[in-house]
Amino acid sequence: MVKFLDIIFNTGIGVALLGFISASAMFLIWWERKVSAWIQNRFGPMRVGWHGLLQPIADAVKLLLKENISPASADKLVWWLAPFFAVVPAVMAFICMPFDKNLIARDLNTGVLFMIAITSICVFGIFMAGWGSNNKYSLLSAMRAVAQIISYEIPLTLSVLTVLMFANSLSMQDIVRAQSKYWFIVYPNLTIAFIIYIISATAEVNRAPFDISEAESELVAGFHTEYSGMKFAMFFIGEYTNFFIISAIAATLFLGGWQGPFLPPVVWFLLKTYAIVFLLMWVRWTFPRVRVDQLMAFAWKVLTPIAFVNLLIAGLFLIKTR
Amino acid sequence: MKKYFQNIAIGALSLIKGLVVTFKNIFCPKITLQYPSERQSMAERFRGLVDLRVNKCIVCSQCVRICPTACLSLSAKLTEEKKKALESFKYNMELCCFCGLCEQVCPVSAVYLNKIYEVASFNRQDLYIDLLNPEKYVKFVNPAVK
Amino acid sequence: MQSVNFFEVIRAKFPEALQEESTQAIIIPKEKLLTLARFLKTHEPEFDSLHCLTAIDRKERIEVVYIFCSLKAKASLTLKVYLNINDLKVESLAGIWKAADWFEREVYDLFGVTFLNHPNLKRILNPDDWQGYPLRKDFTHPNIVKKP
Amino acid sequence: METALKESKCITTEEFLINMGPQHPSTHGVLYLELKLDGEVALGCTVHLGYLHRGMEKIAESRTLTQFIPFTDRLDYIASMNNNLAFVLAAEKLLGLEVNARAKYIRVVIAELNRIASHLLGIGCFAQDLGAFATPLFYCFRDREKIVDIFNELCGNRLTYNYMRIGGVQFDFTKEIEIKIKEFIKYMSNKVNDYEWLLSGNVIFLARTKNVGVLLKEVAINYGVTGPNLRASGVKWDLRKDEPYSGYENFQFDIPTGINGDSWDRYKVKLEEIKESLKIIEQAIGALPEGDPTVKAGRQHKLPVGEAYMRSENPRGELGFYIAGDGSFNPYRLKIRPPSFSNLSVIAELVKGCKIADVVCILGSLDIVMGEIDR
Repeated sequence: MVKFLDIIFNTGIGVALLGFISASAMFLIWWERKVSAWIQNRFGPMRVGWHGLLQPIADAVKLLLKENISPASADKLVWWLAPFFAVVPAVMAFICMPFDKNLIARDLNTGVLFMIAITSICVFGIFMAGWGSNNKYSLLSAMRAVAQIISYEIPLTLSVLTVLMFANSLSMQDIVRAQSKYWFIVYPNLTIAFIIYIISATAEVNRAPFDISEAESELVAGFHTEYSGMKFAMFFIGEYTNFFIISAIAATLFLGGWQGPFLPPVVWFLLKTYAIVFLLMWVRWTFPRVRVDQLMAFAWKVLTPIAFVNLLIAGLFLIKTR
Repeated sequence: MKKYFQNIAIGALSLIKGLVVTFKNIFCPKITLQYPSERQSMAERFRGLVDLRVNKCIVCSQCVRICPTACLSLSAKLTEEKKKALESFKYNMELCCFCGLCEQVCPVSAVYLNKIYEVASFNRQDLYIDLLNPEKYVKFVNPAVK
Repeated sequence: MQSVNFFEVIRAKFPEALQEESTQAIIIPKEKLLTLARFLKTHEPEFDSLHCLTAIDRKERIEVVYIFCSLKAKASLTLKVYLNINDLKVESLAGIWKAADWFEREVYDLFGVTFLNHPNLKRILNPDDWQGYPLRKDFTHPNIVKKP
Repeated sequence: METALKESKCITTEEFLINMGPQHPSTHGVLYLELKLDGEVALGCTVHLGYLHRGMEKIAESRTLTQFIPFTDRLDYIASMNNNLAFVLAAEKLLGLEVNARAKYIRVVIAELNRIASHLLGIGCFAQDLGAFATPLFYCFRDREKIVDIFNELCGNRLTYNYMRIGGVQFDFTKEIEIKIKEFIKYMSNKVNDYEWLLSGNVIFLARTKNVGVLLKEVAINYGVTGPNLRASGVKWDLRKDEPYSGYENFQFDIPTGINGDSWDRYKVKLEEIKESLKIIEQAIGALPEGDPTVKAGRQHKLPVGEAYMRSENPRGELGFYIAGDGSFNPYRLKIRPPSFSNLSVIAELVKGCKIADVVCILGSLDIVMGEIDR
């Protein structure tokens, strides 16, 4: 009997989480179009609903009604599976996201490790899409995406490692509680870790200056050229959910998660996440794209050494103070 | 070693300068128009569609001769007092390049270009216009235009 | 850009060069073109850029017009080669000025003048399977609409 | 180590062809580049033209000179005023016509305004090709909109103006237009350092464009490259200074040149030229002489027997018109020498050994327009 109740309770959490994820993805899509419009002196979507608030829903309905074309000589199974591999890991990463003191799906004691492991699975989705759609441009963009995401895993994990050394626990709630005195970003070498995290996180999610995989001007539309209708929407939602996750992790790890003076904790968490989301959007609409080899050189020759040195200094600093 | 960090510093500074420009532009006034409701007012010399003040025309067919893409064609008939009058004046809007030469060359300024610029239509017949009938451009004039 | 009266210098080297009175263009027979071109490229105000290359169909002959330009001496020179209508062959200058490569392909495409040992003489503006040479005066095509 | 080498012998990688086909977001019009790729590196490219070939030169042979002016708008449709100017100057040279001072000054002001509009679009599209998605492009279009509004006020159309006439211009400057131009000069001079901040110094922009597509001085001259691309390779050659036409000799401005002719220099020369053009407009608008520049459109000119070649400094290079007359109203032969035609012929040489991203960068920096290449 108890097990039955458990199942209902968990599916309830799951449905609530899915609701939140799709709502936040919709909101992020709308907000990205608004921010890019403000930056470029234009209004952005204004027609559907007040200031275009219903625009994402209109887009979703449009994509639903679109015909699902699959390229003739595509590798059917791989091509069909790719969108799921892009969305499912992104959604699963919400399991140990600390929205509030007790508002968390499952507070795993290896929370951070789980998150990083899950988010790196969506590389498979991209590569399957690239290989499955059997067209040269997608193959090229898939190869680029794989190389990029793998080489940016290392600086990402190193910067997260430095944070763990300070919080000496993997669970997300403990990290947030460890920042009760002051946020982690205040420590000098954690600010460097924050910068490295932000840069490699944008590269992880193929955004902003590192969006070489779906580079409009070179590879037309990259790996999701052959996708239309709901499959394309899946990639879209996957991309924005990933975007939300990396800013949420950054908020919890560096800006003290749901801690804040008088506002309710959930609001604080969302405020900090959306501040980082705004920063990444602002960066996206300002900088040109980095070339493939510069991107790799930047990861291996600049980010990784600095991340290692930062780790070393953090270790020495902790030995001295603790 | 020093050069290595110097490069990173210069690079970071230049990135921030770019961000400052975009941030400044967030608060600049928006310049786009919400098209169907707000419209751009065309200049007084704007060259829209060819139009004809029928009574002024003295059928000298200078405009037909000057037109670079030969989209005007007219035929005349003799009235009782041996005066030439227009029988038909065809205007093929599909070929017209809106250069305005017919307006400049007309001695009595009978042919002129009006201010209509929304000229899309679903079938080709709409583009072959007979300039003599008065309500030729009614379907192109958008009621929302003030 | 005064077209420097370069004619005497050329006449000294190439006696059979003539001068067209209306446009000061220098006319050179077909055989001497390559040697004159090298002479122009290397001689004192080197004409280091071939600015324009075109052709005119005078019904019984086709005139190929070369306009050279020397950036240092700010001088320009027009050269003409008369080609009889039934043997339209002339040396290609693509070896000396790379600009000539595409110009000559265009003249071949629109006039039918074949340039000998040109790197790849193919049609440049019209599709490869196009019949006839459009800019010839006697060119007719079913859907050419005569202007009334 | 040898064993690895031996095995690698039998794993042969062969190149594959990719069509940066006529339908591609960054080919600035209908250009078909067939790229031979080895992985990410381009080995060579063949250029296919002719998708926009409308047979302008054949059309010219059955039109009078005034009737052909609207067609010159459609050559380099981003700088139509400069095309009109080049054609009109060539016709006047053949007819031996003189133009009064006011018309010359008006032509200079309008040509320079159109140069700014064209360079703005060139820079905006170049930044767009490099991935700075739409932000610099929208800033450029916002500034270009001001110029297009002035032209709309002046001659009635926003893109294909048909404004210049043989022997003068169609309309005179009204008071409001002069005020608008003066306002524009003030507005534009502080907008230019926005672009300096946003693009020129940006480290990603530098990394993407420095020594990419280096065009040496000799190669540029040999291929007949003209305009900002030639000046970016260090050749100080500008028709407005070296072969002044239409009154350019009585204005003070200098010619920006680059150093090593890479994509960044081509971008920088265009940006500097916008500042120079602002200087010219300021001097020209200040000293606008009196007189009546307008010309009645109806006058048809009979072409004398003979030929004339005239070229003018277009934003993209030297646009030349070779007109041969035979005594009738229609030109016997009209050759258009477009600048982008030779500028594009360099691409096969610049593309060897660079990545796909660089191919797009080089094509964007050369700033070609297919309308005038295919005529």
